[in-house]
Amino acid sequence: MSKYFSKLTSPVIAVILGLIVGAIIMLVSGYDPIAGYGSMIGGIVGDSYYVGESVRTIIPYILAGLAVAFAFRTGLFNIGVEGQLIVGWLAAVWVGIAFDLPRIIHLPLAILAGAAAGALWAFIPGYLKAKFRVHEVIVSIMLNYTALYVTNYLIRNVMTDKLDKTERIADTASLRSPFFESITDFSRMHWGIVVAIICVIIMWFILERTKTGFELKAVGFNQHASEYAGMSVNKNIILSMVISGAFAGLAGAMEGLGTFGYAAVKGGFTGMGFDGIAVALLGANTAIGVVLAALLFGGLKAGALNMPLETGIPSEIVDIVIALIIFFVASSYFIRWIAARFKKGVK
Amino acid sequence: MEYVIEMLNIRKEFPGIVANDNVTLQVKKGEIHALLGENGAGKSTLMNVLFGLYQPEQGEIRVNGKPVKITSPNIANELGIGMVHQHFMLVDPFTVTENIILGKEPSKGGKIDLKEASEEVRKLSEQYQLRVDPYAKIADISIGMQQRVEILKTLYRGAEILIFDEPTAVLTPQEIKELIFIMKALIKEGKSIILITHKLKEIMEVCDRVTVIRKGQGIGTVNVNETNPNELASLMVGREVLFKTEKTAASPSDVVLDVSGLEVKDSRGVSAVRNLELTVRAGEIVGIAGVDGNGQSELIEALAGLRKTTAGSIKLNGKEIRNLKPRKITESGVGHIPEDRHKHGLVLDYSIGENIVLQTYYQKPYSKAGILNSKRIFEKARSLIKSYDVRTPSEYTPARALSGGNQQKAIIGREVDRNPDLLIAAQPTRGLDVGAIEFIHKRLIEQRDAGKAVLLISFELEEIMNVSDKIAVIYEGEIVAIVNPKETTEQELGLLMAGSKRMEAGGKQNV
Amino acid sequence: MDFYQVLQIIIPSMIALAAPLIFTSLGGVFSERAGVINIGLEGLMVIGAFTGIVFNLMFADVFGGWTPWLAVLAAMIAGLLFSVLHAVACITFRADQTVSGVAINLLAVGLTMFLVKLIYDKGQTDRITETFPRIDVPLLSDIPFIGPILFSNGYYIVYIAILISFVVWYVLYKTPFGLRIRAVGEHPMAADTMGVNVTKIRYAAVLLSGAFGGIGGAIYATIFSNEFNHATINGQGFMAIAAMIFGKWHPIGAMGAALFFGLAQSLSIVGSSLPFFKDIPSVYLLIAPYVLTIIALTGFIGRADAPKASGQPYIKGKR
Amino acid sequence: ACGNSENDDKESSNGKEKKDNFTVAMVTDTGGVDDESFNQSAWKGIQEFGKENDLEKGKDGYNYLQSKSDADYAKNLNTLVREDYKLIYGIGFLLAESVGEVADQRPDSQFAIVDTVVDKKNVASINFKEQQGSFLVGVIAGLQTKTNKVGFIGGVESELIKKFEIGFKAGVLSVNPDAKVEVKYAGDFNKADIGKSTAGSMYSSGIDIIYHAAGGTGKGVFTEAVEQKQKDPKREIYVIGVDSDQAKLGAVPGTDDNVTLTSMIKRVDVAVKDLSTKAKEGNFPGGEVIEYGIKENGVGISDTKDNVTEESLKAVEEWTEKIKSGEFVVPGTDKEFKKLGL
Ligand SMILES: Nc1ncnc2c1ncn2[C@@H]1O[C@H](COP(=O)(O)OP(=O)(O)OP(=O)(O)O)[C@@H](O)[C@H]1O
Ligand SMILES: Nc1ncnc2c1ncn2[C@@H]1O[C@H](COP(=O)(O)OP(=O)(O)OP(=O)(O)O)[C@@H](O)[C@H]1O
Ligand SMILES: [Mg+2]
Ligand SMILES: [Mg+2]
Repeated sequence: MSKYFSKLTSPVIAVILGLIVGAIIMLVSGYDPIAGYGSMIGGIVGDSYYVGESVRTIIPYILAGLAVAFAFRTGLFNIGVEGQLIVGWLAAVWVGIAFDLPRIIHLPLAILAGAAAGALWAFIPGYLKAKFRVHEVIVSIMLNYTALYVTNYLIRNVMTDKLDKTERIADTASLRSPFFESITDFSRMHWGIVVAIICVIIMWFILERTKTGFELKAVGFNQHASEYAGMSVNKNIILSMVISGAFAGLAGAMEGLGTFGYAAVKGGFTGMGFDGIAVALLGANTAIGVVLAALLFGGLKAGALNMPLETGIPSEIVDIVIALIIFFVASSYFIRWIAARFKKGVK
Repeated sequence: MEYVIEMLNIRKEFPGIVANDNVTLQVKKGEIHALLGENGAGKSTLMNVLFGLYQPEQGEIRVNGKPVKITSPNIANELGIGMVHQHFMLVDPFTVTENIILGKEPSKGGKIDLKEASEEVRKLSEQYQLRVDPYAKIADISIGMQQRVEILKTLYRGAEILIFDEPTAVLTPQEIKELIFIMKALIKEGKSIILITHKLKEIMEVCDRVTVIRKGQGIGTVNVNETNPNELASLMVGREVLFKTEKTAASPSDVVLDVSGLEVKDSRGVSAVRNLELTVRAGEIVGIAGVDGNGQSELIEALAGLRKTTAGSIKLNGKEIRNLKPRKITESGVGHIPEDRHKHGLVLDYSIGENIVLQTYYQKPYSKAGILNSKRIFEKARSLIKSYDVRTPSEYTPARALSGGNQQKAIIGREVDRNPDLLIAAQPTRGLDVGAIEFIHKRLIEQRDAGKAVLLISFELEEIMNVSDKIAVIYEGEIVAIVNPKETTEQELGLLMAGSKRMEAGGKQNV
Repeated sequence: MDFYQVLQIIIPSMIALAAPLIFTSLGGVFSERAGVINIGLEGLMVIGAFTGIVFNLMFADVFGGWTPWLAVLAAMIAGLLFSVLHAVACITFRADQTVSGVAINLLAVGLTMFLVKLIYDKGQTDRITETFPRIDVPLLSDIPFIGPILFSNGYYIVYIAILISFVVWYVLYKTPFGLRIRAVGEHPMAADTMGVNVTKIRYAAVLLSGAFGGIGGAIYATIFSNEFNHATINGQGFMAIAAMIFGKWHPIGAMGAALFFGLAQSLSIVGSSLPFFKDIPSVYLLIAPYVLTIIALTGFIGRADAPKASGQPYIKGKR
Repeated sequence: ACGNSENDDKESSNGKEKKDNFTVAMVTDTGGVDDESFNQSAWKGIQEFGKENDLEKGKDGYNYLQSKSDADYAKNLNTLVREDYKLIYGIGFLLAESVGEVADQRPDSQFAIVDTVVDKKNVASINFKEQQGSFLVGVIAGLQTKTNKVGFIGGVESELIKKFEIGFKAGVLSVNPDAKVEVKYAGDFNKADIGKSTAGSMYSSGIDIIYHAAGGTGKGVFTEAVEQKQKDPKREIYVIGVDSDQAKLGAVPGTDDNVTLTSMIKRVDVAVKDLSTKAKEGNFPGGEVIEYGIKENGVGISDTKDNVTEESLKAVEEWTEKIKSGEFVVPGTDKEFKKLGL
């Protein structure tokens, strides 16, 4: 009990501090922080529509966060989640359009295609790191751009005839749910939330309960000792990237099959991959932590849209608050230090 | 009497532990003063306090009779205190000179004056006969030379009091001899030395006085010429220690390991093991004696499958295992206590329990259908921790938090418990205190008596002589001689290891 | 178009595209050489771009032609100040350096866009009018053959970028300060025992990286976008990190890598009008810089090791 | 700025008993209402409509919501529906999908989309004949090029931008069959650096007039031209702006020069105001596609034409008449262009 409590204290304090500093910024800029936060909360849980939209926002954050966290846990920095997400999106949509199958086959196939594409895209930096010791960070940064341009090209020249977006996926491949729509007043909340939760469990299970996870983490901590213990360092590096990439690809598939139902030419990155880094780190790279962080992150982002309309406060204030929270979590040493001071003072 | 250093009633706490409790250390000018204690007794901590890395909670430090506050290594340097750390404090990609001048760089117009620096380094190294190449990169030079660089660093800063924290643990016998010579030269120049070592022989040889600490507490100071190793050992451990490991005669039977014509290249592609011939039988301990850098590391790595070999054969129980994957080799019955426990032996961020199954986690009962059974894993860990006397708060403690000796015990437990036909023990007691060494030697002999083949690699002649049933001397990647420990002397071995005398029959004969 | 003409088009644009990357990656070199990972370079560029543009808009009337230079100076100071956050978090409060860098990136975009909306009441600033003038470098541009390619139609600041990378090299490899920076990044405890103040050196290095990142951002905004909005700095900071790694954490290497990126990008832009490239689908040219980088890393640049202590907070006495 | 918004807030939240105004609102794409392009223009139209009908910004009058990413379109549209706006615009073809979807969900609300077609009963589609305006600036370029080489820089190749390209090409070649038109797509609407370098290479290769239809990327084209002009004031190079009068981007600091030749104007504001008025009067053209061309005053060239010669202006007038009368049909696709046989 107390163990969990202390694990939670510094993130909670960080969130509170972040919100306080955000309020100060609003005050200084001449806005009313109470109205601001009020409208933000309204935008998160104000009514069933907003709840549904908030849940929808959280889905890709969970998956992108898992992707980054999984790699981190095994000693790799997958900064390429963005690119993997983009190719996963496209692949899932492609399967969603190209086939005519019963739902029970079509939907899983489309989801798997997204995961496979993401995995394949992450395989490249994994393989190059394993074989040539090339830094995975640069390769995946480069592959982000490559993914962006290649998918744009494919959408425009292969999947369509110079159009900016693909046709809609077949209903049999859609994650959309009339049920969710009906209970949330036409929000776009979709079954992806179930996929995300399954992935959370998968990540936890792989890392904490399987021999594969044991190897992956060991290789991440100490390659020499892992090799000595008979593990294949190269295989595990690649496997780790592939699993991470599959999560990222799923994040894209959720967007393609759930939120949008199509893939469109992108003018730039979706940003979800980079936000995934923040989610993972905020969640201390654990499965459950990622869920909590995604809830916070996605909730704030969803709520932010409501602020300009209701109060005229630029929605960027929420980005500032999120950044500050991450700062404070990172500097938890600082929080502990303050807390220790405080305790001493009380005594 | 005039003391250059006085540490009076020092107390240093770490969260949950008192590392130094009321310890007093007084060093006279011009003496070599030994600091003795078990692993984790608090020696390094005390010295780090003296060097300004830690602040004591209590106690007083005086330098040349004057009370001082040493709040940083800088101040220690200014007071003429220099320290050669247990783990070298050298910047690998830097040259020798750069390492020495760091923090006190001679410069001209904002630019480091490398010429003057090198000149000064050369002068110092001549004065104290510390052979170094000022332009060599640290990564490229031997441990012995690295240590000389460490010493030069302190001298460059004008140190009058030098602290050596376990300087000999990493050195070959030759290098130890050199170091002792250097220390004596330093004393002649008027310096004072504090020496931490677990090797009582060294204390008897070079030191004037010894201060003993046990579990963080000062036990007292004795004059070396009024004591003997046995007394020192029991002062330190608090009980009698047997030095000569007791063992019965060996009864070797079938050949377990048969190496012939083995060729291995080192990381730079230079031939490190050449046409090596070696056999180890069940029920015997074969010790490999040799000066560091004669192909021992490459040989072990080749045997364990961590390094590819280019020619020859390695047979285990008659089956070829050359160039197999490490796991295949382990599974065919090889246990391996690696040379570098931090690099190869342990995943320091894993719990001690997880480390105990590092070789077997994928087998039943620890995992089934790819799923780990943590209950069985930690059960196993508990039982090994108990039977190998690994001192750890719990099986869930990260391996990183254990002392070197206890880490080593865990590794040995892990390897022996798998019941391998061949146990390779590389430097198994490096840096350990006499109690731990005794324990490990006993385990090795137990294995032998259980009919296993044991291959022991060590730079410590004493260990080789004591434990082995047969000694193979390695020189420049070849086994140049095989001798019976009962029929040889350290002198003869030393000559063999230096390559000056080869046995007529070469390395091929079997005793 | 003959080849010479092609060079005349490609090379100046390559150098111009490289300049912001050069500055920023040099900042990265400082920080990481001292053992502090700086993923936040992107954010520092954002701060630099914002400050450069806002300063330019505010003071163009006062300083006239000097405005862009002073704007870069202001951006340098802003980047330096902003990087204090990263320094305090990573060095004093032992934050995870990657996390802190990610926070820097988010914060920079959030804060600057918040301010833009506050100041200009819209999603981007006005456009600046005082930009860096195009110049032919006196004397050098008259050199036959290479003059028109290398020294014509460029910007002074771009040549300064290249010169600065040599200065940084000198500082890192020839001065006591540089020696200490590198020592702190490799083995902080060794440096500490030698009387080097690890904290001070790391602060200095991180602040320098902020200053350089700020300059990089300001140059980019002043030369290319002429205004500031949420997309002005869009991945250049990450490219600078790539250049730094590609250049093996070496100032000259980083500069070379930045020039390479510039060349590849310039080729992808100009390429489609060159005879040889004309028939290649544009997507190949677009991805060329990135794919070439990967191939180069795999093929001949090979492994490079990061400074050993980078990523780890230094805690006295901990091993 | 901040004080104002606070007031807005009070007014809008106090006015709970919603008056029976005809309220309109729009959802921008990620560009925002100050993108110096169609979002801005649309917002201008809505503001003008508001002024004419005594509406105020806020829940009882007119408003806009900015999207931060593609995912926000549907949510923003939905939010506006929930706030009971009578007419809701989706600005830009990027919103087509979302407008269609929300229109299905909310059959009682009225929507409009700009720049594309959404075939739904309660959606009116506003389209422009950009090729016509582009043709006119093409005529000017064709007549005024000294090198007989002109350039076109598009943002991302698509049906829409193709209309600009084809119209421009047709215009140039109609008056100057010897001229060469070099076409390049930046692959992005938001990369000023690519625009700048592309323009740089075009000017170096002898092109002297560039028409851009590339949004933010196009701003880089202006930057390059201005810098070249600054360095060498004698150089005759020009840019043709797009969507709105972009002359202020082309001013060369410290001189009276301007590198803007003219701009192709697309009157999104006119169209938006027009449609809002129709809807208010109860004539909402749901399910219809309304095309705005030269005739409808929906496209044309900018008022700033200091750099345009008399001769060109006359030619423009002539062609305008021909197009208005239907005597000449400007091509908008590759196919139509080929048919023209230029
Ligand atoms: N940084 C630290 N943090 C917490 N505890 C520490 C730290 N350093 C040492 N200790 C504790 O202090 C005790 C003394 O450690 P110290 O390193 O001084 O032992 P030592 O005598 O040098 O051992 P060895 O012979 O193995 O080198 C240890 O038992 C350990 O628990
Ligand atoms: N950072 C630390 N945190 C906690 N305990 C520490 C730390 N560093 C050292 N210790 C403790 O210090 C004690 C002695 O450490 P030390 O590393 O000197 O052991 P050792 O036996 O000399 O190992 P080595 O093989 O490295 O020489 C150990 O008991 C260990 O628990
Ligand atoms: Mg010690
Ligand atoms: Mg030790």
